[in-house]
Amino acid sequence: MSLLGRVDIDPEKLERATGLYRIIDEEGRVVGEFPDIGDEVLRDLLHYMIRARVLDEWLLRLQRMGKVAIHAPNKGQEAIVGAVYPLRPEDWVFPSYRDLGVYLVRGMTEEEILDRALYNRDDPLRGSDFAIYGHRKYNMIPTPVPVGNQIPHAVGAAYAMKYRGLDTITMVMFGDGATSRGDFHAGLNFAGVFKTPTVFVCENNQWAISVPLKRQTRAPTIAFRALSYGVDSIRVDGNDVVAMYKTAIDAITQARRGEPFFIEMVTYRLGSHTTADDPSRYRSEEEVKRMERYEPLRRLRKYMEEHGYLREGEYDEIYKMYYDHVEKAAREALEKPPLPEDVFFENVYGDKIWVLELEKEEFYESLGIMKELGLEVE
Amino acid sequence: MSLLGRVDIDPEKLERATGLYRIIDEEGRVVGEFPDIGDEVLRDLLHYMIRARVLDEWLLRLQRMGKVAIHAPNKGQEAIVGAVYPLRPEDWVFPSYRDLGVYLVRGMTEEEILDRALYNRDDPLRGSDFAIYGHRKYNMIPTPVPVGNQIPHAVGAAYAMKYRGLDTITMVMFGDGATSRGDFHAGLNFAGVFKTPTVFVCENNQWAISVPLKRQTRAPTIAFRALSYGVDSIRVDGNDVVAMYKTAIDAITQARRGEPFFIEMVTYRLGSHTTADDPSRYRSEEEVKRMERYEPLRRLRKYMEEHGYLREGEYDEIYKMYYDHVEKAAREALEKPPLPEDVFFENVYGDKIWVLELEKEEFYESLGIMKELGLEVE
Amino acid sequence: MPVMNMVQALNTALREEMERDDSVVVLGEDVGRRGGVFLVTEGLIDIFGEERVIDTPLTELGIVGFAIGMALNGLRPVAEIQFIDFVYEAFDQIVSNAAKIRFRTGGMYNVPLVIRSPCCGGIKGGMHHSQSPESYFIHTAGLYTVMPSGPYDAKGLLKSSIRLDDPVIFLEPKSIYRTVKEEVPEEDYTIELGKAKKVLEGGDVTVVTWGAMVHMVKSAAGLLKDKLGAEIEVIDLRTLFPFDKDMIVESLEKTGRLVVVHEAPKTLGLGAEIAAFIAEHHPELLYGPIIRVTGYDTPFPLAHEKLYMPNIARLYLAVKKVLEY
Amino acid sequence: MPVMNMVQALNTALREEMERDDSVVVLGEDVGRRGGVFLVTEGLIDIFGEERVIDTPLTELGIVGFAIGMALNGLRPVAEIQFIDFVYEAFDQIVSNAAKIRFRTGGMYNVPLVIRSPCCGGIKGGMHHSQSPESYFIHTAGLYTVMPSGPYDAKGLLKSSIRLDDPVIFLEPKSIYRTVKEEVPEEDYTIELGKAKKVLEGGDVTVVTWGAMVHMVKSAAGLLKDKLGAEIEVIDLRTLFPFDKDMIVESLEKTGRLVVVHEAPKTLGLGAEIAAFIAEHHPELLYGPIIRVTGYDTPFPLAHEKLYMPNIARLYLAVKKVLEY
Ligand SMILES: Cc1ncc(C[n+]2csc(CCOP(=O)(O)OP(=O)(O)O)c2C)c(N)n1
Ligand SMILES: Cc1ncc(C[n+]2csc(CCOP(=O)(O)OP(=O)(O)O)c2C)c(N)n1
Ligand SMILES: [Mg+2]
Ligand SMILES: [Mg+2]
Repeated sequence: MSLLGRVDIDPEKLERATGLYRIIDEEGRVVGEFPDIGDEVLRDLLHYMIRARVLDEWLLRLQRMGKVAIHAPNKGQEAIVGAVYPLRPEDWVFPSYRDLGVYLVRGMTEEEILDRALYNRDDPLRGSDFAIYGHRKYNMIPTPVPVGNQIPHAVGAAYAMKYRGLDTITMVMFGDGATSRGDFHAGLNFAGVFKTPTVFVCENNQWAISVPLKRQTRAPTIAFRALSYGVDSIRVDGNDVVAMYKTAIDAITQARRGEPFFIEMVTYRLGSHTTADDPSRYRSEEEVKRMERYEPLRRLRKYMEEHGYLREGEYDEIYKMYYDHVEKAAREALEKPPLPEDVFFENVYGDKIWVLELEKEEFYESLGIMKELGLEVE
Repeated sequence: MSLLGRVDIDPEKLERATGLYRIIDEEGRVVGEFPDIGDEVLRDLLHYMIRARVLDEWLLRLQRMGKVAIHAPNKGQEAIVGAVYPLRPEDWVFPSYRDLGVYLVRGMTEEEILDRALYNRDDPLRGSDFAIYGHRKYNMIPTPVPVGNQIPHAVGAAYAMKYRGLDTITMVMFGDGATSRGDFHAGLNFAGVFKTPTVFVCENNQWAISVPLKRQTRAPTIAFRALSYGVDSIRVDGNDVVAMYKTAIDAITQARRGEPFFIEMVTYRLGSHTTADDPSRYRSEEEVKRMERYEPLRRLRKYMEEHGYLREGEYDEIYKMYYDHVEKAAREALEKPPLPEDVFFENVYGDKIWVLELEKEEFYESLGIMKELGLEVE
Repeated sequence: MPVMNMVQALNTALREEMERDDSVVVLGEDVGRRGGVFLVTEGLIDIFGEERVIDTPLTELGIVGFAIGMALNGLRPVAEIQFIDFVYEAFDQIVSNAAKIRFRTGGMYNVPLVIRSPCCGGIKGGMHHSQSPESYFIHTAGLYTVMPSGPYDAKGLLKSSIRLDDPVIFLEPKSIYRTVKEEVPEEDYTIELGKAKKVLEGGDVTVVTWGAMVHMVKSAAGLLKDKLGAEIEVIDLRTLFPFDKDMIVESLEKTGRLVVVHEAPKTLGLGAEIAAFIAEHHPELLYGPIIRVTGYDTPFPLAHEKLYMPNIARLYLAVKKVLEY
Repeated sequence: MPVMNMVQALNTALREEMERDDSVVVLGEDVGRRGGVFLVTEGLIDIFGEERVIDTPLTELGIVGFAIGMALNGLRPVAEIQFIDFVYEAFDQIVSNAAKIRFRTGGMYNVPLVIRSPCCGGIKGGMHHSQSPESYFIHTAGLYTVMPSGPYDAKGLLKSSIRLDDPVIFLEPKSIYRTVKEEVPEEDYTIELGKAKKVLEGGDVTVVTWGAMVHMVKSAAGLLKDKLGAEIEVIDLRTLFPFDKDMIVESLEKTGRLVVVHEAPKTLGLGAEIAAFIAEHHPELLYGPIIRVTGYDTPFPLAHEKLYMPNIARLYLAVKKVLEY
C-alpha cells in the first residue's frame, strides 16, 4: 500500500489485450506462426466443427417442427471447439447455451444432446429447462439460463480444486452481453484476488440479441477489461480455430499453474439469437453477408484443402456422414416416451419434505380427476 | 465492429490513470504546478476541513455518550471537500456515509447534521436510518446504507439532466470496497455507454472495514478500472486538497460537456471503520502512525503557514471557534424532543393504503394498552 | 372501438403516456429496434427516438438502478425486465432503494418508476421463462404490484401505474399476450389501483385469482356448475398489493366459501395472505376451509407445465372440497 | 457443561465442523482477522488459515456465487452475509442457482451451502441493519430456512445445516447474540431440521414464534396469566421452512386458538402461511380468528423501533382478541 507510488502496466500484457491474435486469416492463408499441431488434431477440430454445424441445423429443424422448445444457433462460433479441445476430462467446463461444439468435444453424443433437447424419458436433466446441456459424467455443468450466473461458479469451483490440491482447472464460456452483469464483475474480481485456476472464454459475437457491442460497453476491448481485474488476457480472432486452440493451450497451462486467464474470442453470430428471435428487425442482411466471409469452417476448410489435409469432396462426405447420423438419432429420440408426469417433484430437495408430499397427493388426485372427467389439460 | 482491427489505448489516459497527481506533498512542499486559486478558496478549503474534523470528533463523543447510533469517522479523508467545492448548488451530489466535509460544503450546517445524527424532532429524514445525511434543499441525496447502491442512481440522474437539457451534473462518492459491487459495475458501464454527465469519486482509503485493498481487487489501480468502461480517469493524491480541487474543476468541466469522469482519490482511513469497529484486530498501530504523516489537514496547514496564509496560532483559533460552535449546537440538538411515536408510518407510500391504516389502528391501540398496563417498551 | 390484444393495448398505453408527458421514458434490453422480445415496445423508438426508448446493457441491476436515478431527477421511467425471472439481479435496487427511498429521505424524494415484465407460465418456457414471483414484491413495503388479465385492464392499469408517484411492479402474463382480445377505447382512461373486478357472479363459491388464471377459472365455470352444481363468483384481483379486500369480503358474505387460484408456488404465495387476512379479520364469514390452487413448491418445470400449473382438474377438486365441508 | 452465549455457540459449531470435515470452509466480508463484525468467526483464521477462513471482496453476489461453485466441487462452504439486509445483491444467485441447481441438473449436482447472517431488529440498526427477510427464502423452493433462538439450538442447528446436502439460509437474531446464555454441551450433537420446540406449556392459546421473539413472548406469559387468565403454549419454530406443522396442529387440538408472532412485516410474513395452512387443512380446530403480531408493513425504522416491533402490549391485545372471540 502506498500513497505515493505510480503503478506500471506491463506493455506486453496491454499489447495482447488490445491486439488481435490470429494464425489463419479469412481466406485460409497463414498469417501467424503456425503451431506444431498434428494432423489428427486438425482433423478432430474440423470434425467437431462440422458436427456442431450439422447438429445446429437439425435442432433448428426440430424446433420448427415444434419438437424442441427453443434453440440458440451457434453458426459462426464453431471455433469455440478449439478452446475446449486441450482440456483434460477431469477439468470442469461451464458452457454457455450456444456451445454445441463444446458439448461434443466434452464427449456428449448427438444422441444425448437430442434426448436433452427433446426432454424425452432419457433426458438427464429431467425436463428442467430448455436450451441447456451438460452432464456430470463429462464434468460439464448445465448452464443457468440467467446470463452470466455460471461465471462465479466456475471461479468458486476452481478455488475448491486448488484448495483440495487437485491439478484440474475450470473453463467458463459466456457472451459479450454477459460482461455487463454483476456475475461477470464478481467472477473476474474473485479470480484476480484469489488467483483461481480458471480460463474465461468470452464469446464476443458482437451482439446480445439486438444490442450491439458498442451499446453493451465502451471498454476498449473486453480483454482490456480483464486486465482491470488483474487477470491476464488475450484478444483472439475467434473464427480461427487454430488460434483458439493455441491460445487455449497457453491459457490452460497458465491456469494449471494457478493463475486465471481470460480469452476474448472475437467472433460473429451468423444466425438469429434464438429460434424466437427475428434479427431482421435490428441488423442488416448486408452485415451478415459481409461477415459470412469470416466464418470459421470456411477458412479451416480452405486451409486444409489447400494444404492437402482434405481431398476434393471429402468435406461434403464428412458433412453427409454426420447429417445421416443425426437424422437417425433424431428419429430415435423422437420415438422415446416423455418423462413421467410427476417428474417435477423430483430433485427439489435431497430429502423428502412434507410440503411436497402433501402437494403430491393433491397432484395425483388431480390426475385421477382428469381421467374421470375426461379433461385434457396437456 | 471489426473482426480484424487492433484497438489503441491513449497513452496519456493510461498515464493519468496509473500515475499519481499531486501538488502539495506531505511536508507541505509544492511538488506540482500550483493552480491559480485565490486566497479565499484556500481559506475556504481549510475551514471546511477543520469543520469536518471538529464535527467528526463531536459525533464520536456523542456516540460514546449513547446519543448517536453509529458514526463513521472521516478523519484523514477531509480533502474530499476539494472535490465538491467547485460544484454549483444545482448540481446533484450522491455522497457516501463518511463524507462530513461534503455535507458542509453543500451547505448543511452543523445544527442540521446534529439533528439528523440524533434523529430528534427536526430530523429531516424522520428517523429512517443511521449515519446518513442529505437534504433536498442542498441537492444532496441521503445515501443508501448498502454499499454502492447510489452509483447507478447518480448515473441515471445525470442521464435525466442531459435528457431534460439541463447543464447540471451529478457527483457520486464511494469507497474502494464499493468497487466490488454490482452497482459499481453497472454504474460505470452505463456512464460509459450513455456518456452521462457524472463525476465519480472513489475514496480509496485502503480499507473496507478489515479488508485491505489488495484483497478487494487486483486492479492495477482503480482509475485503470474506470478506463475499462471507457470512462476517463485520474489517480490523485487524495490527501492533497489542492490537487483534489484542481482535479475536480477539470472533471466537472468534462462532465458538463457531457462526458463522465472518474477520480481515484488515494487516501487513508485514520480512524476506525465506524464506532462499532475495532481496527486493532486487523491492522497495526504502526501502520496508522506511519500514515498520519500524510494526512490532509497537517499538510495544508504547513503549506499555508509557510506561505503566509495563516499566522501563528490562527489554526488553533479557528479550530476552537468551530469546536465551541458545535458544542453549543450539540447541546441544543440534544434538548429537542424525539420524533412522534408513529413516525414510521409516514412516507412509506405517497397515498394512503388500507393495509397501513389498519395496522395504525392496532398500533394506537397498543400505545393505549402500554399506558393502561404501565408497560415500558422503549 | 378497436379490438386489441394485450401487447397492442400495452403498446398503446406506452405511446399515449409518452405523448402526454415528456418525462416518460422506456428502457430495457432490446426495447428499441427489436421492440422488446414480445414487441410491447414495438415502434416506439421510431416515434420517440433512442434517447427516450433506451436499449441498455445486459444487467437488470443496472436497468433498475439507472431508472431509479432517472426517477429521482424528474423522469418517469418505464423499465422493462425481459422476463421477470431475470429481475433478481435487480432485487437489491428494488427492495433497498425503489421501495425505500421515500421512507429513507423522509419523503423528500420519491421514485415514480414502473418495472414492467412478462411473467407466468404456459408457453413452455421452463425454469427461467415462466415464473410468477409476485410474492417477493408484495412482501416488500413501498411497492405496488399489478397484474392485468386482459387488454382493457392492461391499458388502464399501465397508465395509472405510470402516473403514480411510487414504484409499481407491473406483471404481464405472457401466455395471454396475444390470445385474449377485447375492445379497447382509443381515448385516455385509467383504472384505479387497488380495485379488483368481478368477472363472474355466483352465489356458492368465491374464487379469487388474477392474470392468466382468470381465464382458466372462467372456462371452468360451466363444468363446475354441471358436475358440482356450484356457481362460482370470480374476482380478478388486478392489483395484487394493496389488494381489494373489500370486494373479497363482500363476496364471502354471500358465498361463505373461498378458493384462491394463482400460478406462484403455494408457500407464501399471495393466496396465503388472502387466507390469513380472512382468518384474522373475518373468520365468521367462512363455512369451511380456504383452499389454494397454486403452482407447486418446486421450480417451474419445462416438462408437463400444464400439469404443474393450476388447471381445471385442480380447481374442480378445490371447489368440491369447499362445498363438501 | 459450559455456559455460552449464542456467538460462542456458533463459533464452537463452526470450529467443530471444520475440525471434523476438511471440506467445510468459511467465507465472507471481514470473517478473517476481524472475526466477523459480531465475532462469530473469531479465531478461526488462526486455527484454519486464510485458505479456509476467507475474507472476500465486498460483494454479496460474489460471495454466494463463488460459494456455490465451491459447493459444486466438493466443499461445504459457510458463507457469512455481514447483515442479512445486504443479501439482496446475491438474490439472483440464491434463487436462480443455490435453490435450483439440483432441479436444473436432474439431481446430478447439489449445493451444500450454508448462508448464515445476523438478522432482525432490536439494536437500533435502522433500515438496513434490522430486517427479517425470511419470507423471501421461504417462498423459494429448494431452500431451507432456519432461525435459532438460543445458544443450544444455534449450535445443533448450525451443525445440521452444514451437514445437509441442500442450501440453508441460517438467520441469527443479533439482538440476542450475547444476551441469552445457556449450557451448551461440549460434545457433538445436532438438531433435526424441521422440528419445532415447545418452550412453554399452556392450554389456552398457542403462540407460534421464533428467533428473539421467543423471549419476548415468554416474558409476557406471567402478565397474560395475571391480566387475562390465559395460559399460553409457546412454540419456537426454529426451522422456518419446512416448518413443523405437526407440533402446531397438536397444540391447536388442545387450545383452539392461535397467535403468530414475528418481526418480519405482516403481509406475507410466515405468519400468513401458518394461518393459511391451518385455514386450509384444519379449520375445525379453530375457535376464532388467527391473529398475527408482526412488524408493520413499512421499512424498519431507526426511530422507535421498540414500538415498531412486536412487543408485550401488542401480544396482549392479540391474546385478548383470540380469547374474547
Ligand atoms: C439475466 C438475463 N437477462 C436477460 C436474459 C435474456 N437473454 C438471453 S440471451 C441474451 C443476450 C445474451 O447476449 P450475449 O451474452 O452476448 O450472448 P450471445 O447470446 O450473444 O451468445 C438475453 C438478453 C437472460 N437470459 N438472462
Ligand atoms: C452491501 C453491503 N455489504 C456490506 C455492508 C457492511 N459494510 C459497511 S461499510 C463496509 C466497508 C466499505 O468499504 P469502502 O467501500 O472501502 O468504504 P469505506 O468504509 O472504507 O469508506 C461494509 C462491508 C454494507 N453496508 N453494504
Ligand atoms: Mg453476444
Ligand atoms: Mg475503503
